[in-house]
Amino acid sequence: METLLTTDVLRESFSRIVAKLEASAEELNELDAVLGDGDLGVTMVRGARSVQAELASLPDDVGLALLRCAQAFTKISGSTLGTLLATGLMSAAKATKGRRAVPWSEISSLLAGATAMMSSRGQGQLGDKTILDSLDAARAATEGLETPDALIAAANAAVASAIERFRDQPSRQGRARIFGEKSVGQDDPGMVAFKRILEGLL
Amino acid sequence: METLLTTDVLRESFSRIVAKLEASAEELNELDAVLGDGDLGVTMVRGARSVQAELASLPDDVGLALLRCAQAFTKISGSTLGTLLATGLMSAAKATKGRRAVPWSEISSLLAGATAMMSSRGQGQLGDKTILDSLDAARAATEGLETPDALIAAANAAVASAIERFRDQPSRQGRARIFGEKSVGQDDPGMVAFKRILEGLL
Amino acid sequence: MKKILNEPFAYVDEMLVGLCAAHPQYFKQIGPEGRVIVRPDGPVKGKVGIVSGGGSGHLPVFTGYVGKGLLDACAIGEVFSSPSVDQMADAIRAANSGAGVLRLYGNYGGDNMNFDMAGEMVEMEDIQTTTVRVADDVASASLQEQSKRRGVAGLVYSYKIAGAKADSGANLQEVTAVAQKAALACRSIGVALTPCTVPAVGKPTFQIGEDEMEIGMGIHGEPGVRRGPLRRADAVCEEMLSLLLTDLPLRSGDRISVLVNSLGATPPEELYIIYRFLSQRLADLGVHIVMPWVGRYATSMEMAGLSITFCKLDAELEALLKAPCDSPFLRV
Amino acid sequence: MKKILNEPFAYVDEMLVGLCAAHPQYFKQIGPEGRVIVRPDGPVKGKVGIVSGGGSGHLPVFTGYVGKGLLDACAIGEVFSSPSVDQMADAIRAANSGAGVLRLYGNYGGDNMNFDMAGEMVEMEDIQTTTVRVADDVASASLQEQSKRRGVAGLVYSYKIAGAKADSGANLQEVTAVAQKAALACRSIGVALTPCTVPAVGKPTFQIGEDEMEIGMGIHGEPGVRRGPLRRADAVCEEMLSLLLTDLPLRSGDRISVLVNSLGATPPEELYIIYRFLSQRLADLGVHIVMPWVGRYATSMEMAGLSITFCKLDAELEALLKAPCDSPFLRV
Ligand SMILES: Nc1ncnc2c1ncn2[C@@H]1O[C@H](COP(=O)(O)OP(=O)(O)O)[C@@H](O)[C@H]1O
Ligand SMILES: Nc1ncnc2c1ncn2[C@@H]1O[C@H](COP(=O)(O)OP(=O)(O)O)[C@@H](O)[C@H]1O
Ligand SMILES: [Mg+2]
Ligand SMILES: [Mg+2]
Ligand SMILES: [Mg+2]
Ligand SMILES: [Mg+2]
Repeated sequence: METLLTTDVLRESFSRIVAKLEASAEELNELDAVLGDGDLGVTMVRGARSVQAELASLPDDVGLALLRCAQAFTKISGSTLGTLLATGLMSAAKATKGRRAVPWSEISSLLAGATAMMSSRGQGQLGDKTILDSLDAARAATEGLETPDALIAAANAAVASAIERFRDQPSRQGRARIFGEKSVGQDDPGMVAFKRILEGLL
Repeated sequence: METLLTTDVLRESFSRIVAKLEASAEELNELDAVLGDGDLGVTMVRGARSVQAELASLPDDVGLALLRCAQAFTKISGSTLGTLLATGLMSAAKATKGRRAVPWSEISSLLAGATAMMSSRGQGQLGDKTILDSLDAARAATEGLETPDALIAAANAAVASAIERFRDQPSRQGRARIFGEKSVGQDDPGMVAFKRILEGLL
Repeated sequence: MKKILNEPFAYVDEMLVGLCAAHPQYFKQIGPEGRVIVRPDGPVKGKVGIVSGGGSGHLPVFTGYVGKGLLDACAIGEVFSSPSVDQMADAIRAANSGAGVLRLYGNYGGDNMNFDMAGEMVEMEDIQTTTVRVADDVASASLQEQSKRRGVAGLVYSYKIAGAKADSGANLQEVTAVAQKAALACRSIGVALTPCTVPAVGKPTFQIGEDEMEIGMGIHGEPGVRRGPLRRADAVCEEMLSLLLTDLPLRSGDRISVLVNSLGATPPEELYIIYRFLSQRLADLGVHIVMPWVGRYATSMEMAGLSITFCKLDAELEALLKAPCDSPFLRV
Repeated sequence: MKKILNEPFAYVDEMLVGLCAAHPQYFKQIGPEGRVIVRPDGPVKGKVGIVSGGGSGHLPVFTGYVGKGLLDACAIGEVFSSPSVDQMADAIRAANSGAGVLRLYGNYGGDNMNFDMAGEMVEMEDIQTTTVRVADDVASASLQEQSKRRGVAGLVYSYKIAGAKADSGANLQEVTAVAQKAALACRSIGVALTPCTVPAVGKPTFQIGEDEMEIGMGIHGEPGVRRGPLRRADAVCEEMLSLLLTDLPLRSGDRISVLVNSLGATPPEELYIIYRFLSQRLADLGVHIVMPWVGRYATSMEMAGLSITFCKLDAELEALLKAPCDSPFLRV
């Protein structure tokens, strides 16, 4: 990995994420079928492919590149997580606009900004057992870290333990919420989806 | 019975018919349930009651009295046999209009006229296994007879054997027709209804 | 099938009270049993009256088409049963402003007999009447026996066209002639997916397998021409189209109106899927579609299925079809 | 439930093609996927634009209300799923003639997020937008949490009233204010008898016993307030009425409009049986009903059941409700 986050790094990272999500589609659909409408794998793959189509032509401005990735997600229709991920990417885009290289040490605060904007977009709170809890675990674990390898390893471990921690809590947001106590013991599909994204970067 | 058919005779005859039909309602509904929509008993009872309400005020003109009886049937709604009986009564009304007494020997030709008008109204033919076949059997059996007792006895016997004769033929008219071969072995509800009317007069 | 009702025997009466309460500017109940629905502003002076009638359970047929440019009065029976002769006679009387009355209704035995008899009754009161029976269901008899066919959704075209003619000031013979022309210009075919339940009977009108459809079934569950597995929309439509075209051949340049009608439960989404295919096929044949109708025009309560009606137009029929009319269920 | 369709995944696209083919003077498809429906004569110069959107399977909601005096554009998603942000943004762009655009839609998580985001996108293009979310289903949250309620048939009143205001030449703030006022004036409650089937899913949205009903169930099968044996129409109506009146107390002299809406399969006959009781009860309370609607206005394909909506009127809302509008599904 390079010493700074550039559009080239983005390009390479997204390619690996796409591959991982294609491989995880079935698993994510099945998780979402238990607590929702079973389309999460489809959503992630369609979103990832939509981003992939943009990769070759991404601008060097990291912020504008992230904006294009966000817009790629807004093209695909309608599942919640697609829109939330677009929102998170948009937040990161705003924070990095005008720069061709971003220090790795900013990742934690980019995650914080994305989580905040996604929370406001979806009216979800930390602790609701959603992707927000995965993001927040990653944010906490990456604070102060300055190399990509360290960041990814820390985030991965933190998200894994967040998933374990939330497994035995009920879902409080999205379609899963209406299952109430029946969601206890089930992993939240969105939390797992973020884990697979990180695994793509390992 | 009197020696001539007068409005008083009509009055007394209809009262007995009403009583007999009330007693036969269940049976007729059940017969119609097999080959139709199961409302024949209801139709006959409602028609009979509607006639009964007119009896006290029937005019002495036999034709006008029969017209009132026909109109009583047109008031009740909608099943086939109600309309056909109104048609038959209307035919007899036209043939006897202006007379206060009608010789019994005319009964056979009144039946013939009623059957013809009912056939034209409902587009039914003799042999279709409908009430028309009961009426025609009664017409044939009563030809030349001049006393009410003889008439009723002959009509009753003739209709009974018509019912037996048609039992093993398929229905060719009305709702029963769509049952096709399944109607074989079943008595036609309209034919039976006319038998019960005659039995009321026995 | 579940129904929201009170007494099954009060179904029709309560329905009519609600109908007239919801649309008092359109519908008024008259007659001893309230089973005649008329325009509150009728009879229209000098205009030929048009009456119809039949059993309940087919809304908007029949009462829903009482209105300006449509029917003047309607007699309405129990669910799937003919109104009484007296009710029909009352409807004729209410529609008569002196210019005579057309009896315009679907070809069913009970309705035929009762309307004939009602006509004879009002003739004695010097009301001039004529009859046109709509017999548009190609599945119910061969073209050679066209007059024996059942009347289904084609009725709506006859109402619309005869109503416009009467509004134009035409006399009884002219209104009758154009109603007859419209009736003969229509062909319909249905497909049923599920039965419905007559409230007073309480059980479905027929049985059909979970994956079956019946092409040509009548709106009271009368047997159709073919029962088989439910096929794709395009295949169902193609089969119905070919039955219609065999009966009413169409040439490039012909102008027709098309009605894609839900029998009740089938939602408009599915009707539009059918209309998409149908309009493409007709365009391929060079046939021009004028003023299509897609929706619920002649139903059987909660029956699932649909019907397709073609009305072949000439200049006169097309102009009358496009003339204004106004009821809560049909406005042009 | 049986459905007439081709590929389940082509359901929405084929439906939209059919819809626009049947009503080309009313509806036009635009956008890369054809998932935006606009007035062919739009955007109307100088007029505030009104857009809506949401999942398919609710016809006439949402696309059916594009038309004069109603919506200018609509983004339409898969069955029961939100349209994409881009489709919503395209709808906003198409509705904009420079006077700004109101986003007027039902309160559902996915639609909220996507419409918010679409608004942010078009803001960068200097299109001024506002939002009104209709949240009328009293069964879905308490009055204290009114803004968390689901949006159901009350949407139609907001469309009608906001559309008339926009037609009157009002500016964006004025149109938004009256749309919000209409939204807050509406209360709805539903009763479901049977589920429906999302084509791409292929199984019913929920299970319910042969003799059961569920009061307060949402149009996607969201849990209601009480499940129990199906009762008589009058009792069902009384229970629904009391839920509405608890939430929106009415006094003698009040003027309201009432919508008795079929969820799909329930036929108009049953709606009129309900309307009969409802109108009598409201008359007893001295409440005056203005321009009632009885029919299919917001549905869930072939779901059986109905909803009742009250819209409490003041002079402004009543005048706007009665102003003209024109779509194939709603004409005043
Ligand atoms: N309001 C919300 N805020 C944050 N995350 C949410 C919210 N709602 C759902 N999610 C996340 O989205 C995931 C489901 O995504 P998706 O399948 O796209 O939703 P749907 O199909 O219900 O629209 C959930 O597992 C959860 O992690
Ligand atoms: N076209 C017809 N001509 C003569 N009789 C008929 C005809 N159609 C039916 N019937 C007689 O009417 C009887 C059924 O009467 P009813 O129950 O009133 O009919 P529906 O309920 O079908 O209208 C039959 O059993 C038959 O005898
Ligand atoms: Mg999902
Ligand atoms: Mg989804
Ligand atoms: Mg019968
Ligand atoms: Mg009957």
